Amino acid sequence: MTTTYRDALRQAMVEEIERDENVFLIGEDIGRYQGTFRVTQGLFERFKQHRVLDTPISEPGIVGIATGAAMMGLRPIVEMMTMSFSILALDQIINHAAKIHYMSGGQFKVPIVIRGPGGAANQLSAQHSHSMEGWYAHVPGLKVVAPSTVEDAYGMLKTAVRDDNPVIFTENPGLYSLKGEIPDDKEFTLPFGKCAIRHEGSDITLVGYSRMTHVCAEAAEALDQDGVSAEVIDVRSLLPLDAETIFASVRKTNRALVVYEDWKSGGFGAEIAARIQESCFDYLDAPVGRVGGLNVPMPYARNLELMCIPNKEDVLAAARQLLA
Amino acid sequence: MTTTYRDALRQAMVEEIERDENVFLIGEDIGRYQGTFRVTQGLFERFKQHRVLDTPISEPGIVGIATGAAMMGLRPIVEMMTMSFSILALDQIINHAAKIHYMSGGQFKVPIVIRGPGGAANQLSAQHSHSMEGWYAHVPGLKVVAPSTVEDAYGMLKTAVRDDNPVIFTENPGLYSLKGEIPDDKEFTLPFGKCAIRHEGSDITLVGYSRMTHVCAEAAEALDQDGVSAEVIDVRSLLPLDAETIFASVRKTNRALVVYEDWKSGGFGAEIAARIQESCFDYLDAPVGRVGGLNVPMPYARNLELMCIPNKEDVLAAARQLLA
Amino acid sequence: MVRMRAFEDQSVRAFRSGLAGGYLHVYTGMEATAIGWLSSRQPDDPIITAYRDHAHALYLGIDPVVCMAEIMGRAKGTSKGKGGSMHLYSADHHFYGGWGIVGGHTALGAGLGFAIKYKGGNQVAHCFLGDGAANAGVFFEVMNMASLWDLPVIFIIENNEFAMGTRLEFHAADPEMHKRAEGFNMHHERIDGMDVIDVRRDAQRIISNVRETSRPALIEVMNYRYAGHGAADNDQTLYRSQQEVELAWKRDPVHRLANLLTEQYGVNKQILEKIQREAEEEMEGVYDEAAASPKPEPDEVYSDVYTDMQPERGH
Amino acid sequence: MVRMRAFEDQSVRAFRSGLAGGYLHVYTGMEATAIGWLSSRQPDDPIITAYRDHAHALYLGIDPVVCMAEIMGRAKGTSKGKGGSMHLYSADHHFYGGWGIVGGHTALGAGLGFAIKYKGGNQVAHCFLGDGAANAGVFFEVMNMASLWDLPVIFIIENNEFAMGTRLEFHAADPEMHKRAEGFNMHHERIDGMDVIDVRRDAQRIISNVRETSRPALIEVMNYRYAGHGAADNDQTLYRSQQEVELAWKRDPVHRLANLLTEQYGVNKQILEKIQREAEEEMEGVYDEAAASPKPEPDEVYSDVYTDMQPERGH
Ligand SMILES: Cc1ncc(C[n+]2csc(CCOP(=O)(O)OP(=O)(O)O)c2C)c(N)n1
Ligand SMILES: Cc1ncc(C[n+]2csc(CCOP(=O)(O)OP(=O)(O)O)c2C)c(N)n1
Ligand SMILES: [Mg+2]
Ligand SMILES: [Mg+2]
Repeated sequence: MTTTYRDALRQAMVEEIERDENVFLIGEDIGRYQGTFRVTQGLFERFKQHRVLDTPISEPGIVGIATGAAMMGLRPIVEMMTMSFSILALDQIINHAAKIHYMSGGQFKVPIVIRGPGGAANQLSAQHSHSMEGWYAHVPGLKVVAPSTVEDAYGMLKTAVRDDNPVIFTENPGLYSLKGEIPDDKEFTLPFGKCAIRHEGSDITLVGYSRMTHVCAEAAEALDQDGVSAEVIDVRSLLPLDAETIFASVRKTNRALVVYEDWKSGGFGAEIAARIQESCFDYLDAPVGRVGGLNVPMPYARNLELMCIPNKEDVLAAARQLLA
Repeated sequence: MTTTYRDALRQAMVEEIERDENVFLIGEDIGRYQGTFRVTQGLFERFKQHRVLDTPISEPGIVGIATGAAMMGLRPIVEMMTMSFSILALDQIINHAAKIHYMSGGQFKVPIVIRGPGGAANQLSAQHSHSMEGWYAHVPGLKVVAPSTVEDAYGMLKTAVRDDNPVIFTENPGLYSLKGEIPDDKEFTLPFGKCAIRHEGSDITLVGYSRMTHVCAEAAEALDQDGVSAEVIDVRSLLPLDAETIFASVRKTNRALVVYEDWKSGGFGAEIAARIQESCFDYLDAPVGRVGGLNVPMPYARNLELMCIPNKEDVLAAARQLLA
Repeated sequence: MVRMRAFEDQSVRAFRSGLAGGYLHVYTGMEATAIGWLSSRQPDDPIITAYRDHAHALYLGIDPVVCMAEIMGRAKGTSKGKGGSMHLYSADHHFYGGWGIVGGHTALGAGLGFAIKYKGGNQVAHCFLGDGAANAGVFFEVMNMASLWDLPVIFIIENNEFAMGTRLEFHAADPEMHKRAEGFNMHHERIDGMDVIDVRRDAQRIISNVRETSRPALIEVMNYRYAGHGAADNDQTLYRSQQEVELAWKRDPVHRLANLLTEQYGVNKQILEKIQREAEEEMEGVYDEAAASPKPEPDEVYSDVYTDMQPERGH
Repeated sequence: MVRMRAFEDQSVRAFRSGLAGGYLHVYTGMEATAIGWLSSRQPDDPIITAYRDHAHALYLGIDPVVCMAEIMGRAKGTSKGKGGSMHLYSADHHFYGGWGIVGGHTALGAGLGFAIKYKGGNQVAHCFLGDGAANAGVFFEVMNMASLWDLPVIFIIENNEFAMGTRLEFHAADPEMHKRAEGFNMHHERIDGMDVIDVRRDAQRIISNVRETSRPALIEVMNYRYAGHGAADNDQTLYRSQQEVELAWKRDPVHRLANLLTEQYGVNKQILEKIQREAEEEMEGVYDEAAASPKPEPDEVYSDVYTDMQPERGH
């Protein structure tokens, strides 16, 4: 079936709500208001307040309540209006939800999904444009995924809901209207910890996730025209990370460029780059390159904002330098 | 003068409080109770509540109040009882304090210092043992320092207080009783963004900061005995980062190992490693190695806890592998 | 009030025409609150509010062209175009912003009060927030500290009955939000916010009390927002009826003041019409001037991150 | 109570002897609160508290050896030695911990109430917190939601008059902390916590009311901690006088109950002495057994991070 990223997310939630009575949605303006990005459109009317709960603006409290409920067996899906607001709930996420299973010696499980738009949209300014996935991927006890395709959005959200651990599920706002196919199978799920190869190639490996996968794919097509064959790897799941697939590609192409929207310095791309050179040192014909967001708070003016977010040209320039 | 890391911090604060009437301390149990790690011992009696303020347990509120006060020209030093509690205040730190200068087009300054013990101490368990400096060093608008010596603690804290930007100042609890010299000069300050070479060598560069600098130094001495000459670089300031000094060392030794206590995956050591291989690729005889904390919530049991924190043996093992 | 409203009309126009982006929230319907309140401040009192900040900025005297330029992301804007609609600031006018994280700025507001007290000044800090913001945990933390430490700060809840698409009764266990100060031994009351004269009278009383005692207060001002939550909120029927909005228009503070002026003070209607017309013309001019002003230079992206250095450059 | 107190004596002994590390907080002086309250719960009611959790764990019936083993970081501990003194848990006993971030667990407590309501159960969630914790922002957020959504949860402030070294009056703008529920349209009251019979009577009344109405409540129980904040708190004169502590000992809940039993119920003093002796002997045995039990295997460090996978291994 052809659908959009947004609708695929919604369908996954509908199916999981219907499958398991413990699954429910909780978040700000997700019910009556239909969600600010309309991901939850129609669900309040369909499932009523019991399963689709509007909350006050209280991110720490919302995540904490969902976590406590999860300890008693419920399976909450928390929508963050934007992932930038999850910063307020970080103590609940990383110092409570992520640690309960360990601190209780395995007695309690926390099957909670925290999802929402992450990354820059369109002039939302400095406080609303964060890419949080790199921070989360640093935290043992969490799983962190960032699907780039409609099928992945669908299959990985279903996996997330069925996972017994806290899952951070980040959706780049630029992807919501993306079109794609999903299978007609309510039991369709996609495992975490598997990269996908989006474009095969032999001269350089471009590693991206979320919307940057598409930027990498565009760059790969432009490189094709230059006669350079680029392989595009979609990381999909940052934690667990399928490093082996990346390594296998780099051992073939001998060059790697990691692309991410988050601030370049200290972003998760640094981890990927560090691991590639650790494991593929003898195969590398050039240093592992990185393209990341500019190291500045996101400016409002559109011309400045566009400078901050990596685009095809930035990737091409970096790739050409590695190939030179 | 010979003193301890703890006393040097205190002396720096005393001198800055006396120098500038806008400098004050604020935090939990820093006054009457003398501070949980006794860094502020005696200061409440000496400077009274006006300059040394005990607060309720309200980290977000404390940091926010200090930030607002800083916008009006005060220079607060906020003590976090442990840096783990700064997680509650992250929204105030990274989404307010760090962005004000930029968002206001340079109209407002935020001369605030947030300091306290960061990293594992002794069986404080999962919720109290965080190394936060890597996260902070990812955030443009913050400066982040992690001094390892008594002199640095003294000189860098004075610099931090005089800086017009928000500074995260992290103190490993294992360092408080460290002894060392400080100059007899109230105007002594140490600039941020300069690495220090703690041990010269020519065969491998060990890069560390905070307490791990000492672990590297121990390892370097053990390597000396093996006839291997290791250079130990103390990063001191993560943001700004003096990458050039690190690069210069690696170009000499041709091998690098980055050591940090934080969880290995996604820690700031990944950024350092990524940068080294980007800039020194042609000089490297082995991949840039990393030694980090185990990727698990900190366990309580002492035998498990000790496994998590990198020690001399871990560094030696990794160094020998790179040298092999 | 008519200038504010005319300004907001132009800011919405900027959004519609694509000259402004992101989130843009207008103050239409709530004018009596900001004007009544701010007209009672002392000129050097620090003021802080959330993202619905155009009215406060204008009233404090910031040049409307500079505000509009900011909203359009231009170099001559209050923040050189880096802040946008939600993040207006002016140190010269003691305007401390302009903030996007709901509730977050209330801590800064308490900090302004803290600095006043620390320095021994006689100002009062005025911190505006929404009804939705009064659910944020940090707000309670700072109410406690403000009271504990006798900070001269007033928290003014602009209760427009909605937090985005969530009606007061669905987000507040007790819709009388001023009662939240009860547990902190802090003065609190609810006042009407649709009549600018009433607001001014109440504000004068409350502010001078806070200034004298250095005891903080929580004031809930009841008003209503006529526009959608933000300029992109295009289906208000999701959370309120057309009827309800029409009924609320009957309480329009601009009309109310106009009626008062014509009926009680015998002001000629034509004068009011002239004021209205002039305001509209002024703000059209403001729009044009801002729209014609230059965008920030590319290298501006790296400036103002720090006071004394630049961040690591490049992708 | 005497078992609890004897257990705490042994846990302090473990700390002093180096068998326990980190932060260790004993409940001595506050026993009437946990016992009076928990004796009134329904057996399947979920319970949650902060780091001062030994007493709650013991009263709920968790084997003292297993608790002590946890405190000593041993494999047979409640959390296999990975949690420690602050993080005792027992799913079997509906004991949801044992938490170290002050105030953070109150959100989880509200979540327990949420789950009860969602599933249509008739339990009540009991969430204990300290007076210091009642200043944490998240606590207010969840009070609001608990009331808004009619969650069957009771927040019990164990007000022992201190948050570490900070006295109540230095941290709370209004020392009657129960009033903090006032703004949330929630039942609140303050009760005495030094007499176990009184606590039990009040708890029964309050709990059955919450169970019937599914309306949350905030109860402030006044007690006193005789010990230092934690086992490492070795200079209590910094924040209270010897005199004050001695005076508080006069209200000792253990003595109070003993007096009641001997004077009103004619219980023989020797019986009480025997109970005391037996408790001490039992807990010495507990200490020895826990101390003799094995430490966790090294590979345990990687287990229980996830339910279904291991993290990336190695340094
Ligand atoms: C912490 C946080 N959560 C959510 C949002 C998204 N958001 C922006 S405005 C708003 C509604 C706020 O309502 P209120 O405080 O009443 O102010 P009003 O818009 O009515 O002026 C929400 C939920 C945000 N900006 N920050
Ligand atoms: C968020 C946070 N801030 C600070 C601390 C350090 N701390 C541990 S216990 C404590 C005092 C808490 O007092 P209270 O809530 O009254 O509980 P009591 O110890 O009296 O039982 C503090 C400040 C912490 N654990 N978490
Ligand atoms: Mg509102
Ligand atoms: Mg207490």
